[in-house]
Amino acid sequence: MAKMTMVQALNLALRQEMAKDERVIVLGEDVGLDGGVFRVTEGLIQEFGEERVIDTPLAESGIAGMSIGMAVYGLRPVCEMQFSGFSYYALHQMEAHAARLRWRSGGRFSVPMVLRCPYGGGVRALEHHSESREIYWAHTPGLKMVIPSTPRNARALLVSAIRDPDPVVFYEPKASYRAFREEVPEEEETFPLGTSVVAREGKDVTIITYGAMLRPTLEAAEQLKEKDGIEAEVIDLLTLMPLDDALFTASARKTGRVVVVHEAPRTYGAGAELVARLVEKSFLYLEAPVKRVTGFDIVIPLYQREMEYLPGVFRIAEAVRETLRF
Amino acid sequence: MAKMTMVQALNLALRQEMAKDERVIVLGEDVGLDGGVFRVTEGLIQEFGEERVIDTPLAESGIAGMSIGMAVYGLRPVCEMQFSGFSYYALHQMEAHAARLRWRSGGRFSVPMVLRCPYGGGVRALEHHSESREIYWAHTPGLKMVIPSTPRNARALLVSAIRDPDPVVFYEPKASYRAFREEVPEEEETFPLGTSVVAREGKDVTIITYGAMLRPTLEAAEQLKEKDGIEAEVIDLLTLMPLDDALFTASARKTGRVVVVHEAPRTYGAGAELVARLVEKSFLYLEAPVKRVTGFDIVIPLYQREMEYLPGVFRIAEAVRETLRF
Amino acid sequence: MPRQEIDLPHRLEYLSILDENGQVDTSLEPDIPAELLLKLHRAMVLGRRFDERMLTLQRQGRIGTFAPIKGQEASQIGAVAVLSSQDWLVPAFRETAAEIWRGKPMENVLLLFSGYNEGGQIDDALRNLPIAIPVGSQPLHAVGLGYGIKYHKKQEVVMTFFGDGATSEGDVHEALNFAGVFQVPVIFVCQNNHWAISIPRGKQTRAKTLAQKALGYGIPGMAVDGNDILAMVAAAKEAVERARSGGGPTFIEAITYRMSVHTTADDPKRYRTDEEVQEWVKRDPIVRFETYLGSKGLLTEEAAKAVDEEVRAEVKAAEERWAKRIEGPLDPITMFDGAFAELPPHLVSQREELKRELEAQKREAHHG
Amino acid sequence: MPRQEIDLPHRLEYLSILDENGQVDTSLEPDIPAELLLKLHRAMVLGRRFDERMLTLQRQGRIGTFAPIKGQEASQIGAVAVLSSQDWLVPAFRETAAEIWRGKPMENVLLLFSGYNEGGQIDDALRNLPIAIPVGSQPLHAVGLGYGIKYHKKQEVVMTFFGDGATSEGDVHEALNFAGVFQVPVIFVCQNNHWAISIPRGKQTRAKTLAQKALGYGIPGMAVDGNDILAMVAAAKEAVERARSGGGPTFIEAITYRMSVHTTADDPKRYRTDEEVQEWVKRDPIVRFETYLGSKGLLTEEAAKAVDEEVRAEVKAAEERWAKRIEGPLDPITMFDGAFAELPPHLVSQREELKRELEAQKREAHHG
Ligand SMILES: Cc1ncc(C[n+]2csc(CCOP(=O)(O)OP(=O)(O)O)c2C)c(N)n1
Ligand SMILES: Cc1ncc(C[n+]2csc(CCOP(=O)(O)OP(=O)(O)O)c2C)c(N)n1
Ligand SMILES: [Mg+2]
Ligand SMILES: [Mg+2]
Repeated sequence: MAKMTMVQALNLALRQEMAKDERVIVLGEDVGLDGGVFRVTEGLIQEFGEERVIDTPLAESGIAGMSIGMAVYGLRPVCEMQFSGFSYYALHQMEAHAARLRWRSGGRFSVPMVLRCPYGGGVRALEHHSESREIYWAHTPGLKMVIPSTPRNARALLVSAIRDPDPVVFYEPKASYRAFREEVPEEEETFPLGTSVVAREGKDVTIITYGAMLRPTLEAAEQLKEKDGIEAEVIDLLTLMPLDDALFTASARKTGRVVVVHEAPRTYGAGAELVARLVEKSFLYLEAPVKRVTGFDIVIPLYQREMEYLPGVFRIAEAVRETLRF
Repeated sequence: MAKMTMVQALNLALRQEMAKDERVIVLGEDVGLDGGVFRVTEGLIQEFGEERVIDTPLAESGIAGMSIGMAVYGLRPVCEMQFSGFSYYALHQMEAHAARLRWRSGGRFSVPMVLRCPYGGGVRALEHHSESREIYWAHTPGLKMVIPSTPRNARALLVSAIRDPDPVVFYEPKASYRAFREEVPEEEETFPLGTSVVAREGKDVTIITYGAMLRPTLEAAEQLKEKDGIEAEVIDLLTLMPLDDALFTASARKTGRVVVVHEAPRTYGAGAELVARLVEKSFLYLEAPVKRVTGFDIVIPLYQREMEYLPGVFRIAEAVRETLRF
Repeated sequence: MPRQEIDLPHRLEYLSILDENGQVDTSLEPDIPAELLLKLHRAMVLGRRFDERMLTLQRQGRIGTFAPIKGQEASQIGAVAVLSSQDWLVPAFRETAAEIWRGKPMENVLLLFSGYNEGGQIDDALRNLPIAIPVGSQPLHAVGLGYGIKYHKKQEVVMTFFGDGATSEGDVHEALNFAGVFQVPVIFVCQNNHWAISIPRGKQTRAKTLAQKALGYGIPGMAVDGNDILAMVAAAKEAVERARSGGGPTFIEAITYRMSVHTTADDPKRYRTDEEVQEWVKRDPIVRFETYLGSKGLLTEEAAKAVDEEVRAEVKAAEERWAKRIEGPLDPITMFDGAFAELPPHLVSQREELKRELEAQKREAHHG
Repeated sequence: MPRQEIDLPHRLEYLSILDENGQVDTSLEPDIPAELLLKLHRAMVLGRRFDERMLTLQRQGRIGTFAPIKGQEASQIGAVAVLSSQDWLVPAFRETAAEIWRGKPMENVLLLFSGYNEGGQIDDALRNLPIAIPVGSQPLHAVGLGYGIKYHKKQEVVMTFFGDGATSEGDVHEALNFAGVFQVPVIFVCQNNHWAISIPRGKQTRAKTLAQKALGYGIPGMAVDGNDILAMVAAAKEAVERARSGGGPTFIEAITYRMSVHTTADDPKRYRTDEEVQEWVKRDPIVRFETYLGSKGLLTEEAAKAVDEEVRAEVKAAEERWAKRIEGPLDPITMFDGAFAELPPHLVSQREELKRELEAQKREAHHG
């Protein structure tokens, strides 16, 4: 086991899957010699050649549309959108075709592709490089939507996404790309899509989150323990579609109080669905309104102010305290 | 006052606004001689000429992108996406530019455009002609999102959308295009964006809906009254962004029980946000879980089965009864 | 190096072999066996008759909206005729004749346009993608298939269709550019039928021809009389041979005409003159091909009549199979089929919801 | 009508006037007043110096990622030099020199790239759109502006910039096609700097030139030595005159080179050779222009030095203004500014939330 960053762990997943299955092909802008602007595909072109690591022209819809055709042919394309902020150029391809070809053809064709997108704020980037718009994908019938949070689960989830028989949109929290390391086993690991995990156990309140927000959430939980003696249970969703509502509703039944945390804009964000599921499945257990700690319903500002836009430890901890005070 | 279909009412709105303000320009695929495939723009080219009623090449991103430039120049483009199912081709233009130019330029430029899209099922159409994906737009910071439900409010809302200083996505429920008529005054009417209305008063339960679902909802309310003596209050949202949560939370406080109805897929749909707002603002008043009566999380089937996909009177009424039984 | 003219690498040609009077340019006449010529003829007639029948069924309210192919039989059949069954077809939505040639059962066409998802089902043996309604979105899939072929070093080729209107879409541009860069074995057949609903070809782009768009991608382009099946076969054959031998993609502009409505929801009287349509009636691809076959002694008037009757019988039989398929009660629950390889829990429970609702509705209908 | 060659309506030309040794083709030499020549020179030097300074500031961590322009000074300044202040500039993100020529204060550039939204603010007097980072998305806005100009029968023109990589995006295709159809007064300047991050021009498209893409839209295209400011001025002038007199759009491929990194986050050593860069160092647009100015007796070595010093002082002054602007404390609440003309209730309350949070945080920091 080696300590790895998420970038390295994702690279490991790609490398091993490519070695194991020659149908796996990586494509996108600058994924070849450059190794991807975040270096997730580093070294792959040297190991697997230009036919399997394809530097494409600059066209996101083209990349997604071509991947769809490749997948129909039996390949397993893993394509990279350089930033999620440019992935919407490909939404119509994914919505109209990747998500539907199995259904449309009566099962004759399928689209086992992965659309990888670095997403989210907190890395002092330019405009369009910090959005969190996972809902565009998670709300689209026929797509799966995965968001890992640590190097180890990122690696395992990417392997499972590649092997999944259906299209998976894979959002990578770039704020967590190199922020910390984790032991990642060299031997193969997978992780079932559609399964959430308890990232920290607790009994007083449940905090549900995913992606880059896991870290400030865990930090807030730690502070709450130390300063207030509050024991927060933290649920890491990992997959937004299909959503594992069994785990978080069980936790909510135990604690009776829930806070949801995401960096995407609040209105019509993922948090709303979590609240709706809680109300549907654990209504009588809820002792306080569910608080949503989220990005605001505005474009994320340029980097001097992005930390005030993004939910941070302070905002999360305060929301938990308020929820407990209710 | 004449009794009009929604198509005629929308046509009236365009005609009057164009006559009044020469900055208003209509553009899109087949909006000229053909009058639009639904005839919403019928007669406009004869009245206002080719310069103001522009038949564009077949390119949705092009139409939206060109409209953005026109709006920056000071025009008031009202562009038509032939079906909402093809509007996602233009999402990146709307997201990246229409929604941001005011903010990005420090107020120097603005994008007063309207993106009109016929949306929704129930008209026995081909694939891609029946979707409800209003969330793509409503979740996008910087856009307003309006969905009228009757000829009269459609006309008034379209006028207000055209005059709005910011970009408005205007979803037209095509199932209601010609399904019924309503008195629409010849003289100018506007309706403030961001304001919902009570479509039917009641005291036992609140049903929140919008667009084409208003009609089956009102019918269900009528049935509930007749068969069960249940008095349902029906709220018609009219605008999804910004969302008028004051009206429906007040109603919920009164009735204590809420059902939300929309035809879009359930998960991460508009209903989730309504539940979240209710929990945030009226938690202690809720006597039962909020039920969501929605389309399923799958692609809407071809027309033989679409009525079973779409929420109908039966499904809505049953959900209300269950909510009252809780 | 002052104002220097730039040499363009590809010539642009226009190909026509059989003119509108059925006269052939013998210097270009392709060497097609008589049997195949008759098969082409039959497929064109079948396409025409099936189209007419669908129009009737639509007017009777028995099927929904569809896009008639009348007038475009040669541009479709001529193109796909040169494909083998191992090759791939990536259609838009107005290639019914081509799809039938490639093995699609007519009853499936009827099923689809009468609103049954079952009509989209593709037989395992066929290498046809389902129709793609979002204009211009499918050529990219052809590029991806072509990449798969190249990657696996197969001899297959891909043929994709789209219209004159589609050339305006960004996706078609991206597909042509990718195809040029990756040199995939893809034949792009643009059926320029002069109209995109109400937008005439001249308002779609200022380019003199659509074929010249190929120059922007460094790939060979060609304009062909799309109502001339001999020219279509010749052009497609050249393109397929090039693709199969590693020579990469080709763009073919098939110049034809949409003689009927855009779809059955359309009223072309609003935007085009009857005179224009009449001009094209004179260029009917079937009429001129029958003249040619007659002049070659391959088709007598009676033989033509016989073909027509056979074909009508075939259409009728398909219609009967379709009618049988939709006889029983609908099972709405199947709407969940194919959403994913395996239905996730939330869809299992939504399916249950629907099941319960349908049963409750049945009970209610029964009782009250 | 057998295999007939199709006549293409536009010739494609390559224009070069001042070669890399500073030798001029006098037959093509544009008649530019000495004063303007010196102004152009000064703007190019300012562009270069400001770029260098930004690189230093970035390496010091004082500003964030940006896209250097080094090597592209002539293709930018030469193009915008022919615009009037009533004309419009629609930039991509690598036209800093052009923006400054068009009146953008350098301190705003620094503000933007140091992460302050304030840097995006455009002065009321300027007809420059803000930079557009999504590649290829902005030419469509130029088309819309052009339509507005035509509609209001103004004499203005629009010039939009994008890169070689951008030509692959569907949006650029749609923009060029719309421009052709609507004959709007738009000049499309494609700065072909040979790289789109790590993707060389040859992998971006198989077309021999980018200029030939214009043929697909029926609009005039031209390839120009983008490191030759005289050729750029001449080509842009021709295009602007055509546009202004109702002749519609032009596509100019400015062949230049990105001498520096893609952005400061990029490491070009991974994908290109130093030899290639050195080849282009020889073609430096400033060096050759200085040779030309020298040979015309317009610029002595001392004068060049003086320009350099003046320009450095200007950059320094801008930097000081910028430093002053960011001296005070940040007001994060301004992030809500400009979201809409009028802030809707939910944003008013979210702004309140943030206000309360910031105050609480301040209190906490104060107390413990
Ligand atoms: C992306 C998209 N936009 C709009 C439509 C609606 N529509 C269907 S067919 C059509 C015209 C297509 O014209 P063309 O490409 O020439 O094909 P043709 O119909 O002539 O075969 C339009 C606008 C669509 N299906 N997809
Ligand atoms: C739609 C989109 N995709 C990807 C990117 C990331 N990106 C920024 S610049 C660039 C390369 C642009 O190349 P080119 O158009 O040649 O312009 P240059 O950078 O050379 O000036 C890429 C891929 C982006 N900004 N927008
Ligand atoms: Mg057409
Ligand atoms: Mg470039």
